[in-house]
Amino acid sequence: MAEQQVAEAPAEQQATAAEWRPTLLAYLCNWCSYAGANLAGASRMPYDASIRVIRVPCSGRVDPLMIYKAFERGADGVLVGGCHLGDCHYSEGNYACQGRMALVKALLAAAGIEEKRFRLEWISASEGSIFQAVVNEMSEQLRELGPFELK
Amino acid sequence: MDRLKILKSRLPDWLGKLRAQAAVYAPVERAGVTCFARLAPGDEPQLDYGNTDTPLKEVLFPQTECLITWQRTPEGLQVQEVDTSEPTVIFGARPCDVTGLRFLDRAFRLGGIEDPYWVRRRDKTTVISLVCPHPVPGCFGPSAGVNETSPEGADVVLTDIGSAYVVEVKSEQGQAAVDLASDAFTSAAEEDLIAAREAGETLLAELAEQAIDLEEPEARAKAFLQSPAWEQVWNRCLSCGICAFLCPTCHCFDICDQSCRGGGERIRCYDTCSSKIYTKQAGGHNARPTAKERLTQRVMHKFSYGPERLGVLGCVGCGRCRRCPVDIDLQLELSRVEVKEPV
Amino acid sequence: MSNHTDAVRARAKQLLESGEVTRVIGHARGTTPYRSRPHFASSPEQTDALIHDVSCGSNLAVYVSKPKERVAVIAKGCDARSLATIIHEGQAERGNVLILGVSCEGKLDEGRLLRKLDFPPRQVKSVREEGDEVVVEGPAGDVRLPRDDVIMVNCTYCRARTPAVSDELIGEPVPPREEADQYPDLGGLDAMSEAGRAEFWRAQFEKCIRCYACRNACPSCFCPECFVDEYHPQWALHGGGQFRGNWMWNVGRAQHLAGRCSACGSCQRGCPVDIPLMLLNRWMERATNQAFDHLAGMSEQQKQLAALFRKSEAKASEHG
Amino acid sequence: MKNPYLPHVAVIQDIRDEGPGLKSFDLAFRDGSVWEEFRPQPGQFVELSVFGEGEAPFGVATGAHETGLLRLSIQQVGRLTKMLHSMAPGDEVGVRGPFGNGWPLEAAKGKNLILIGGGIGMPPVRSALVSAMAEKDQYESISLFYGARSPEHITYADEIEQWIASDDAKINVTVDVGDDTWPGHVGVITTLLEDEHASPANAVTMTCGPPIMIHFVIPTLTKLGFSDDQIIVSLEARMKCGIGKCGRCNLGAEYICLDGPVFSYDHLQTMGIRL
Repeated sequence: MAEQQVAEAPAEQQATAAEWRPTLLAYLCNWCSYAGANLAGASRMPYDASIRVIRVPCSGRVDPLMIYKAFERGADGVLVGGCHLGDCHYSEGNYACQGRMALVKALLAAAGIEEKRFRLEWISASEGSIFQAVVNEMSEQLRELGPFELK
Repeated sequence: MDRLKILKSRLPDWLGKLRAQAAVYAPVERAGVTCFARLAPGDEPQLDYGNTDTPLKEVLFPQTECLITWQRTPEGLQVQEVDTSEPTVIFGARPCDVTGLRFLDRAFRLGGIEDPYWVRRRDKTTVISLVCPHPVPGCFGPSAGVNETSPEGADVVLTDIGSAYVVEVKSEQGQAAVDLASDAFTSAAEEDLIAAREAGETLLAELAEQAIDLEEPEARAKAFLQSPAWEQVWNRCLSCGICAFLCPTCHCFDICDQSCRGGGERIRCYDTCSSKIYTKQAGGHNARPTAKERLTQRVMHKFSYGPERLGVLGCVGCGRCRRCPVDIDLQLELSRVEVKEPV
Repeated sequence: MSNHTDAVRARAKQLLESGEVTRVIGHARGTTPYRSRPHFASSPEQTDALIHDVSCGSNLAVYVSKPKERVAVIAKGCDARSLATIIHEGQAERGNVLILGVSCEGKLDEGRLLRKLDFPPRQVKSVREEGDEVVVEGPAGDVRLPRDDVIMVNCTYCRARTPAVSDELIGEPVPPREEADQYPDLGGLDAMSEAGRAEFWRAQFEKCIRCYACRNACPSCFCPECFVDEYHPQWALHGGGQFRGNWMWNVGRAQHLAGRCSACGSCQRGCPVDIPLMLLNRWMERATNQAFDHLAGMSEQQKQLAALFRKSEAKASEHG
Repeated sequence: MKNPYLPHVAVIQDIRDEGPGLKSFDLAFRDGSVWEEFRPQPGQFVELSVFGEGEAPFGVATGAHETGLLRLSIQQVGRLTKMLHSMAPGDEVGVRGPFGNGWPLEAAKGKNLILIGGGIGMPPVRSALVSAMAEKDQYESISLFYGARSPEHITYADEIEQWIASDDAKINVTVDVGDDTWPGHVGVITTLLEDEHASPANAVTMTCGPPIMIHFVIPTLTKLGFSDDQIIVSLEARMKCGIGKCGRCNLGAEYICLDGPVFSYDHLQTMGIRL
């Protein structure tokens, strides 16, 4: 059975064979954390290239299955970014996300997936530096944990 | 062919020689479940088992197998078939499971069109059957036409007589398998043959107590589907896949694509006529909308269509379908029906 | 004592004769003395086959699916919890379901029972409850076994031995098991390291043959199209024998039952390869109970778990 | 060993709109040599692969004499057809087959051949019609009874004009619901059969259409005096393998893909099948 990995990054970003780079999948809510990521990029704040961003209208759009599917498809870590409680463009999306992600954390623990492989962060549109810090910290932790392999 | 004998202590030699030539599948225990698995180096088969929880058919008709792979290339679509067949030895199979292979073999060659994935594997497989010392609770092989002491379709049959097995070779493939370790075999003495026969007789006597009446299956099936008991049976069916996936003679499968960027594979996997979406067409039409039609198909395929088209019953009496969560035992229900004239 | 056969038959006959209900869903004797089977009585005569004893373990709420006329369900605690849950979720009008509650002290786990007997199952003549024991009448007389050794493990920490939601109750109320809240059954998993748990479930999920008995036996699994049958996206690779697909299926199932599972054990009971599914369900029950103070189907007015995520929900303000 | 599951790659040559949600796809094999062993007979079907979506069975619309071309007319109803309808000429699909028994045209020679088609059942009927018209002198007469939902739902509308002009066959078309642009017969197909007095004399009927249509056409034909062996139907079912192995398209002991899709009604009667 052909092992299907999440598509590799374009050749020039490919890490040298020696230094393995994790794949960090991020679901970023369009109004806050995606804008925060944009700000980090625009202000030339370097953050680890292991991140793959999927923009979602709201953190409330993130279905728990999307997180398990990411791990099943070979992601080494998953980050969900949303607006701070009360700032949600749709008023309650992040509350729904928070409730669901509490269950996802519990089930990932039951399945034996290291806690540091999944994070939920509230990052506002102005917090580019926090986005940078979170991504760098998480990709560092993933390097220590090593690749996630469902075999 | 005269009967041979092999001491249990020489079994590892024979297995070692077999493993050098072919992939050997034997019953092993995996997390509390016994199944037929490919012996990895250092794996020892567990031959003191009743019957495997999942059926022998898994070896030749896996739960999921890749049929073709494709890639989108600049020169266009490239499509290839997949062939994972290899010389195989099935070691220690129970007579009912071996008899189940016969039904599958005929189904996969029906109408002169051969299913290559099954045929390639089956033609490269040597079946070494192991007669049961005692019946498993709830099995009724003889009532379903299974020869419990020398099953049809086996290349070699082993009968346990304590410290050794009496060996019956039934085909050239079987003879070839024995010749691989001919020094491990001696010709069976008279008392060995008597011991083997007695073991067979005690087994058949114990099986007789679990026997049920499945004569005239076609008439029985039709009569059962009109009996009051039938109403309760299909009403409680949960439409799950236990009875089909555990059954040595069920061969229904689904085909679907699993694709990723730039290519993919087309797999086939077990399917069951009891599933709610088995005959559901795009646009919503479903020829078998309730469990009544679906379970009718199961009864008729095994006890009417199978015998009519393939000449053999679609049941080998292994008793695995009694794992039904709502206690549906079709064979018992059929045996209780008094058979009127074929209606 | 949870043998209510006579009371159940009498009440069911009355309900059908009075026309109060068009159908009574209960259990009847199965193919062996230690087995029962779901039974549907739509005429008074059909109630004679009804039984209710220690063998009636399967959850009957699975047969309540948008009934158009009033049906009665002979519901032990977990059945009643399931009925409350699926009624909240629009699977039936409350008025269309008469919950005929029966007190219960635990139902047989066939595997555990048979492993305790030293004679073939065929020779079991009868099984009955007496005090805290299950008495099996075998070839050489009665075999007395402590009930907790032969009932389903989930019954030994049941909170609903007396149905929390019911229209009537047959039998004396029975207090819930106190250890239910300490989750003793999860001790094994708790003690494992993360890698240990990953390995434990790898070995278990690898066995899964995708027969979906766990889904089809579960009253809370009533989606018209299950996520596992979908194509866009194909959440789980179809077909057993592919570990990654099995992993997605079993994890996805546990996620969808979080806060909706009534711990009846039908999934684990039905699993043909004995995957300990209740461990996952109970792990998620503990998570939802601690994070949201929520237990599925324990009261009539209870909101669904998802409703508890709303703005007013302060409890989970720190990330769950 | 020949692998009946391995599709041949085919390239979409042309796509024509045939009505709301209905398109005809003309396919040609990328490897021309495939045509040597791929000669679909009228009434047979193929399994079309849209890679990534899966496969589905479709009746072949091309006649026996129209070699080098495979036309399939497909309604968009599900996943695979939706992806197919988004494709353009030059895209590649997979085709395997041909499968099934096909219409008994040989046995119908010398008789009045009556073809009855409805809605999405037209491709196999077209295949029989054009094949018979290519040898029209071998039949006493050829006639088509075709029922569509509405004037804009008429498949092969342009070809129908030519068939009428060529008068190689008697073409009768009806629509369930007419409108002011429609001069012809209005009413379901059974009314067309009655109004045109379809006659059983030395005739054989071949019908293909949705199950509901077949359900009503058969009693109408019986009422018009046709015997059961003069009623030939082509049936459909959910199919996966197309070669009688995956077990799902059976009708009684017979598989629609292997022993069908064309059955005579008296054979179905003996199998106790009610349509």
